[in-house]
Amino acid sequence: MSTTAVPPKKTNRIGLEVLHYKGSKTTLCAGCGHNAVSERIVEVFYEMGVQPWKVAKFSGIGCSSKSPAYFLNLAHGFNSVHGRAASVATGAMLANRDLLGVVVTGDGDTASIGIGQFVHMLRRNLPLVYIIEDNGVYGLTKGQFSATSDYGAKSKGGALNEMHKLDCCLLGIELGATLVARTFSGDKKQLQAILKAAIAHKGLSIIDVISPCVTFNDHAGSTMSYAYVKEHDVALHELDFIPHYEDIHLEMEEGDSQDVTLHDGSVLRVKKLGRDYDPTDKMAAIRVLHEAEEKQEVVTGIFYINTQTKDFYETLNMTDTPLAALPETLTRPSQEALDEIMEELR
Amino acid sequence: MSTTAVPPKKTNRIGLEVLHYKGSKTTLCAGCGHNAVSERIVEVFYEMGVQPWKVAKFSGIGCSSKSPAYFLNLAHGFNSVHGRAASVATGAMLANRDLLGVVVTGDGDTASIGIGQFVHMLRRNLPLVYIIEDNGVYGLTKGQFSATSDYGAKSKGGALNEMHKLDCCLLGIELGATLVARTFSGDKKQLQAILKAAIAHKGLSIIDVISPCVTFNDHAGSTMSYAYVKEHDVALHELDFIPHYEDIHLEMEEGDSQDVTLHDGSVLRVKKLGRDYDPTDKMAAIRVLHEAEEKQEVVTGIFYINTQTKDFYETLNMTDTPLAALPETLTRPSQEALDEIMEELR
Amino acid sequence: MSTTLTSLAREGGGAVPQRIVNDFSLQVATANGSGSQTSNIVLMRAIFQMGIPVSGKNMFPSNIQGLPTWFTIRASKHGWIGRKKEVDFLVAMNPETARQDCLELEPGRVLVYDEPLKLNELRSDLIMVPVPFDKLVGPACPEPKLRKLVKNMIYDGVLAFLLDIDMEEIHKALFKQFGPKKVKAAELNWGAAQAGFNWAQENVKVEQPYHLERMDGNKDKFIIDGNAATALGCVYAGCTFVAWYPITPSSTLVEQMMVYLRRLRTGPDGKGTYAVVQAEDELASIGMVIGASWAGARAMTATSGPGVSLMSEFVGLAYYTDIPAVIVDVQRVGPSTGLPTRTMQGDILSNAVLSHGDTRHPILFPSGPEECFSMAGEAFDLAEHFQTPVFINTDLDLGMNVWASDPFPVSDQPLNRGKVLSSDDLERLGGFERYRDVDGDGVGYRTLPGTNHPAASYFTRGSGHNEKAQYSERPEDYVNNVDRLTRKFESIRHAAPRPEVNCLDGAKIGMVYCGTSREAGLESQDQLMREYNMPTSTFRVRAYPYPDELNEFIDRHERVYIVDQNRDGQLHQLMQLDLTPARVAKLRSLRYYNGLPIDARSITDDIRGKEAE
Amino acid sequence: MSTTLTSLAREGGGAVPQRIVNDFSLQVATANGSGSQTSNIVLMRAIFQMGIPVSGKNMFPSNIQGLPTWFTIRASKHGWIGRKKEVDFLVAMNPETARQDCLELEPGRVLVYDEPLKLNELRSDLIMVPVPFDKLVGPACPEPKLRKLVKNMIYDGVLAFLLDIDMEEIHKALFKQFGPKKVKAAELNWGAAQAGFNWAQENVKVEQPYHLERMDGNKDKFIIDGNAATALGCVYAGCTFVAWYPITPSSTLVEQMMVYLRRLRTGPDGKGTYAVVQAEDELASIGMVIGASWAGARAMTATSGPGVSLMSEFVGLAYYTDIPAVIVDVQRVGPSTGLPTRTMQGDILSNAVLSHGDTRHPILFPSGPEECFSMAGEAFDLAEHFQTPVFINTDLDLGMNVWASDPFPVSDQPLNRGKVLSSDDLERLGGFERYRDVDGDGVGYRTLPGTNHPAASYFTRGSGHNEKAQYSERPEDYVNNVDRLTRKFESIRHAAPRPEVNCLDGAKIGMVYCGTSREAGLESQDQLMREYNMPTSTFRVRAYPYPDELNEFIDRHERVYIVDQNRDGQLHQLMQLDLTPARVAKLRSLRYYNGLPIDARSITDDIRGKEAE
Ligand SMILES: Cc1ncc(C[n+]2csc(CCOP(=O)(O)OP(=O)(O)O)c2C)c(N)n1
Ligand SMILES: Cc1ncc(C[n+]2csc(CCOP(=O)(O)OP(=O)(O)O)c2C)c(N)n1
Ligand code: SF4
Ligand code: SF4
Ligand SMILES: [Mg+2]
Ligand SMILES: [Mg+2]
Repeated sequence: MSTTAVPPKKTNRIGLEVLHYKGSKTTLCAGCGHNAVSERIVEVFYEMGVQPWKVAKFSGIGCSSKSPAYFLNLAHGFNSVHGRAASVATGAMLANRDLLGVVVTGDGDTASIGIGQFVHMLRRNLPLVYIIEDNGVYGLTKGQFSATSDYGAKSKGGALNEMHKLDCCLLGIELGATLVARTFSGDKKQLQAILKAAIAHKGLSIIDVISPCVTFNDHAGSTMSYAYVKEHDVALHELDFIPHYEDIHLEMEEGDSQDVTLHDGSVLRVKKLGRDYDPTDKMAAIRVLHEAEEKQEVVTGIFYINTQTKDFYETLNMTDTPLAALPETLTRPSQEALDEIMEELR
Repeated sequence: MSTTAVPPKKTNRIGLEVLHYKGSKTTLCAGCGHNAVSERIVEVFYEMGVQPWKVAKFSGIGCSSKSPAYFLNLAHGFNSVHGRAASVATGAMLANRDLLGVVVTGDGDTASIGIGQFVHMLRRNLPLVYIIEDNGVYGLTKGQFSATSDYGAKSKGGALNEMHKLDCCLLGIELGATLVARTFSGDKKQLQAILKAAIAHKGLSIIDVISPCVTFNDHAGSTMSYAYVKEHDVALHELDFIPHYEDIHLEMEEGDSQDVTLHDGSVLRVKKLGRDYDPTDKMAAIRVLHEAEEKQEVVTGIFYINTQTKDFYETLNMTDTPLAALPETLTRPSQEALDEIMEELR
Repeated sequence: MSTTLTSLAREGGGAVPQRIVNDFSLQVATANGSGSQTSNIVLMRAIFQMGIPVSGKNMFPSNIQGLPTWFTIRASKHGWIGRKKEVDFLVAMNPETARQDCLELEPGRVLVYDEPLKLNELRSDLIMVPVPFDKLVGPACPEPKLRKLVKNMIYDGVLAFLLDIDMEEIHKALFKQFGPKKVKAAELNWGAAQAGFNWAQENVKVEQPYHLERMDGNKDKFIIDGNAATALGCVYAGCTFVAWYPITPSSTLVEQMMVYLRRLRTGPDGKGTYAVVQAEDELASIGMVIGASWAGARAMTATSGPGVSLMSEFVGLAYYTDIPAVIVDVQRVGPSTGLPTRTMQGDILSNAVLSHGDTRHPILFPSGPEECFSMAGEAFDLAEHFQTPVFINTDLDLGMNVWASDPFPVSDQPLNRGKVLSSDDLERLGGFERYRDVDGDGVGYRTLPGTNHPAASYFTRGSGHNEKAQYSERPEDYVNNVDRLTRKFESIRHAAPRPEVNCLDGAKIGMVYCGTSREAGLESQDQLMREYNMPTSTFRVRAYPYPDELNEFIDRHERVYIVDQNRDGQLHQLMQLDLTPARVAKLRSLRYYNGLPIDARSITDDIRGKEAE
Repeated sequence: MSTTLTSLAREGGGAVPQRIVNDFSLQVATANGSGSQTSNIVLMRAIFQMGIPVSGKNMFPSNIQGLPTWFTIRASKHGWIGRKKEVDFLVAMNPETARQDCLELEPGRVLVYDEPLKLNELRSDLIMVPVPFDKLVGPACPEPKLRKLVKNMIYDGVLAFLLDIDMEEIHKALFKQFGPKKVKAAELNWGAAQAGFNWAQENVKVEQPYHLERMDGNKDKFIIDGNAATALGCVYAGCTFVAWYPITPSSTLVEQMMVYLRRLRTGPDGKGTYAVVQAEDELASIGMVIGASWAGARAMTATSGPGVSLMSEFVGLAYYTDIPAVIVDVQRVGPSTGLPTRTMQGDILSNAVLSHGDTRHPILFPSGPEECFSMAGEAFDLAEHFQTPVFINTDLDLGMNVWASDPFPVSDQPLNRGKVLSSDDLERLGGFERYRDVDGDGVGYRTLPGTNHPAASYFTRGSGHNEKAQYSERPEDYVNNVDRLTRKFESIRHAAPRPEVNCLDGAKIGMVYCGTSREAGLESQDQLMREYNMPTSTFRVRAYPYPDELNEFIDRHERVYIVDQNRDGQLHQLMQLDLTPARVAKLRSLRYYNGLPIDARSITDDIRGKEAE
């Protein structure tokens, strides 16, 4: 026992410190919900022992879309154009299927200008963790309503929103995402569990994080303020994530919990809270969202999970090697093959 | 009684002949479903006695989008860019709220490139008859799958569609359209009734007309061929349209029919066919579409109608006079008002 | 070793500074979202109220809170209101940039700073005024949460003392800024300003050269930002339809327009004589504008470069189909995740040729708020008369900064709604051919949907039509139609706003620029004359296609410098396309593209340098 | 009054026609979707098999069925395969256009027509061959439903007789066209062709001048359309990622590429070494391409003008962030609902400056299938080496028409994947700075996501960064970065494909063109020399930025004609931006923009005319 030794640094299962998962200093407002999301990402990737350089980060434009700079500096990041992170991420993930892709975007980015790409991304089930930092406003352009603002919400300047909200989770469920969740940037535990499940899920995960904008949408009259969300947040269930590498014997808890085994062998344990809810039942998920809207509740949890559907790599019948890593020998056919084709055309 | 008089020409209630509702000669393929839709439009506008010059026709690009040239030559028409008829129509209708707007577009136009504008149009409830001539392919570019092609459908060349279908009716119901229907270009009576209801409805009507492409999607293996649709078509109900100007005394038919009064006083009578179905119930509409997909049925009829929601003119609090018709005196404020503003800024 | 107010001794500086009156630039360095914008505007307004020509330019970051911001106020008795390259007087409030800001000052300049920053340790050749802001803010603002915001008002008081601004004017400006609804906040801030003034009066003993004296340079003027001016111009142009999507630096244009519309264009029924739609993106907003224009509304959108790029396909369609549209492009630095809060004239060339195929679009270039107002009207008239999309290219400098403006005149001309046939006209004429060039100006007659006449309707589609708007793929019809569009563009050349020309006697050289380069250009003209005895004529292009007068101007001079606020010399490049090679041979391109508003000194130095070559 | 085969007398024509061998153009006028495409290709292929240089150009409408279509086959012993302006031999099958087509023929030309059209009533100065197609088709095709399709094959037989095409060659071409899977259909058609031949042999007595004779002009050649050639080029360039959205005339490029990919790029595991995604629109397809390139795939898209317009914002981002992309623009006539089935070089200028802000993009201009193939490889190498979007501008004429092509050579050079650092490189270097111009060519080093090294990562964002790819809004960093991009563009100028130059002795004038103008240009060069004794040099630009050789070329000649297939002279306009005014002064712009492929005669006449001025 040497007395001079510095205390050993805390590391995760691949020997990295939490420091290795950090990003640059945030330039977002103090108290912005988005910062909390970045913090959770740092923690979760650290805890899961993900190799940071295997991660690729994508975003569009907005305060939320700046977030990728504030976590995982050791991962490549791409701050693209407004509303089009989905296509950029799709291309990158197809170029290198070994990457773990994380998109962080905003409600304006996704549900307004980006809704076309969002809808079509949903149909592909490409493995990707797609996080919407949802504050019901355009933060970076200073507080206009977005498409996820609730009907009847008031802007900071007092204007009334007369458009009905577009629910990204509902679209996600209807159109083909295979893990769809809503949570709150202030709910550390739930957000962590959902992020972990999404990392373990080999398919498209949509995580709509209500992430208040303290500068433009945290006033009375807002339905996306910290106060409002805290008051109206109703958890659908309690979520536990049991990672595959932790050799824990899973006892079925009778009746009031359901286990979903994820692609990497991890288990998502869904514990009943008040109501019976089976997150693998699509119609149930749709119903719960409609009811929540009627009751003006912010229901959170994993609405829907489906581990059975083909992912996009399978649909495209792509080779296992990342396209970006294929050697010339495999990507350039022979002169003979060309001669044959030309001969056919003679 | 003169014996030399030519027989009086058949005219409608505003004294016009059916000729006045015709368009140019079609350049679409013989047998194309789209031609049948144009014919129904001619008939219905004639029968309803709509003033043709009060109509404005809009489209994107595609075989379907050529259709507006083939009906109502006396109406202005606008063949715009691919996928963006929704925005053009929105602008035009806001410029002149007295117009009756008809959009005719394709599944590629609406559900692929145009899905963003479609989604956001749905949220506005601007009075507009939006017709999708849905054939599950890109006709004009020669037969690629579109986003409404069914999973498992085969192309003419034998390729398998591995993407899940995007259901425009489902989106319409979820996102705010106030009349949502599906029908078949070959079902003359149902298509007519739905078109009439849409004309009478002061809100956004989405009519998804399965309209087979004889050239590229009418083969065995297609789920949009005439044969397939005829075989799988299940009518949700029988529809009768009773126009407001026909002074018919409406007797309630007990139990198996439901009357919906439309904005202009016309009545849509929905007669039960086998199942109980209330077209004003949103969740029921969603359920029926999900079930239809599971059962691989082509359910047709008016899924949803809502005559209570504000239309976009009301939401915007626009003056009753069409903006295009406002005189200068109403659109140019005074020098005095300007002086006052400048003084405030001094 | 440092020069502070307590030491009073000025080392390294040399002679006692000469008194410089109404001719200097003052920069305040703070952090974004700290409320400094209010103090800065109050300061600028107070100087304005003293009758001194003044300008204020905000250099802010692309975030909402916490990143460095610089606000520059320039007072100029000569009326030069472009950016001054050098900073004469710095107020350093931001710990993040204070050292760098301090080091960049020229010797002998004045530095007011937050005392704990200890900038006195850095240099001894400046006139330094450390201010204990944190000590002063406590008594001035009992509520700790508000102190961060109020703190900045203290420097207004300090500066009032140092620069000889009448505190009355600060008071007036401050209450004006807060408005009648926020009197409480105004009073709190007024207390802070007074605290600053009083502290300075008691403690500042240093002499510094920069002073302000009342003059009469702002008669009839008022203060407004370019976006508000454009917004008012559109309201007064009878615009009835706006579709937009928020984007810096154009958002405030539409936001202010909505306020003015509500105020000026609400009818007795409480309903608006307009519609404003926040669309889902720029593709939708231009689509709506085109639809609305087609149906007869005066329709516009406002955006910036990324939005214009997205509008590309639609604008091409409007060009080919003869549909009016007014597009305000408040230009910023490219590309999309570029520098959205920096200024540039970077979209001139791409706007002029926007969209695939053969296209060409007119652009208006306002140089200040008056022209933002008047050109809005001209743009609508041109768009409707010539049935074509018209760009108004302003920039961030003009749009988002406040300017002292001369009064806006409401035009007494009726609106030019263009060649629109009514049902009566149709009755009289018996019909019409949509794309026939009846008048030889390349512009056909149109009808609006809803026109109650059987001959009114026509079908709008790209280029596949003949003169009667009937479907046609005939090669001759295509050529015929696009040749008409070429003629139309020539007609626009003669109808677009005329240039501002200022030819000096004996000038061998000239300078051509557009938009916000005006202020720097005129000041540089003055510098070249005064400092180097180089008479230089100036020519401000106010529209593209360029006027014929440009040819005469070039012919009159030996060399002509084209001043561009972009890397590629876009204004110049469009001239290369337009002018004879002989004239092009006389042009020299000068380009400024670091994202800051252009300044006169840089132009002067560059012209001097090139002329000496 | 009419000249038919029965009358035999040729009135109004004059002398017995001279025999014209292997030098005429033949046009077949039918309706779209009538199956005539097969007959036309078979005809062309049979001529090709006879060793006669031949080209086929399809002028088709923008619909699927029923509108008029014209297919022109030109046989030229001199190897001129551009469009010939005059039609020598017309086959009129389409009642809708027959009268007009007939009236447009020059006197003395040959007209084969469907007998019921009674074209003999129209003119008497043509050599007319009425054919009773409907009578012939019955026996040839018992199945009434198929008759419409088979009817067209009859004219192949008639023409074989008239033109002296060996029926063996028709047989061979026909079975090739139908392929081994459709032998039945081929046999049916073969019957029809024979019926036509036999009928003609028995009934046609008229003499006509146009004849074909075997020669040896197609050694090693094969027939392919430009889109297939580009597709093969991309497959052989090791392209691994394609995202696209269908649009005429580019769809067949990707569709054929998918076929070739499946054939040539399926691994032993049955899985593809590529991904092709049909995206929801062009914004998505370019976004995917940029994402894939960024992550290290060789990625491309193919589209036409409207698609490029939609890609505008994204392409600007890729320019500023140094991301490769290959974009094939198969150009067509603008705008979006324009003439999608007509050809044009209409996107040159807008592609070169695509996107807001200061941008500039390289463009390659293939002139035939060989170059479609080879330039695909060059485009990927340029894009990856210079980390920038590269356009390949072909056009409808090249992309959708079939051409006789020389063999494609597979490059023996390794792919140029550009400056990509591996984890080993990083280990050795200890790190890297993404945007540092280490080599002075304006191109930095990059890493790919997934590179297993702690120093590998960097953050990609527009222009708000310094050399280390760290966030920066500093004016100097912006300027530094965009100046590097300017340098990069200059580097590309020297690395891009070199021009094809053909200087004639004593030539005082020159001609410059690009892409598909080549064939007309060379033929015109020949015409000017032979017919007018005007030696004219030619210079084919193969890439933008233009090569330095262009300067020399201009210097060598007194006047240089720039030949453009667009209204505004876009190739010329880019020269105006690039070249010295003295050189620009020597340029004369010639523009052809009626949507048809350019022809030599028009150029010759125009140059003659201008030279005579
Ligand atoms: C094409 C284009 N249009 C508009 C913008 C301006 N813009 C930047 S961010 C933004 C909205 C961001 O809202 P959201 O995605 O909700 O992010 P938040 O800032 O609220 O986190 C807009 C409109 C842009 N950058 N590009
Ligand atoms: C921007 C753009 N991209 C692509 C096209 C090509 N294009 C024309 S029509 C069409 C698809 C039409 O399909 P759909 O809307 O289903 O109409 P249909 O022909 O089947 O009736 C496409 C892809 C285009 N015109 N513009
Ligand atoms: S403006 Fe709103 S969204 Fe943006 S950083 Fe600040 S709090 Fe967050
Ligand atoms: S191709 Fe298909 S969609 Fe187009 S006109 Fe023909 S049948 Fe109709
Ligand atoms: Mg937001
Ligand atoms: Mg379709």
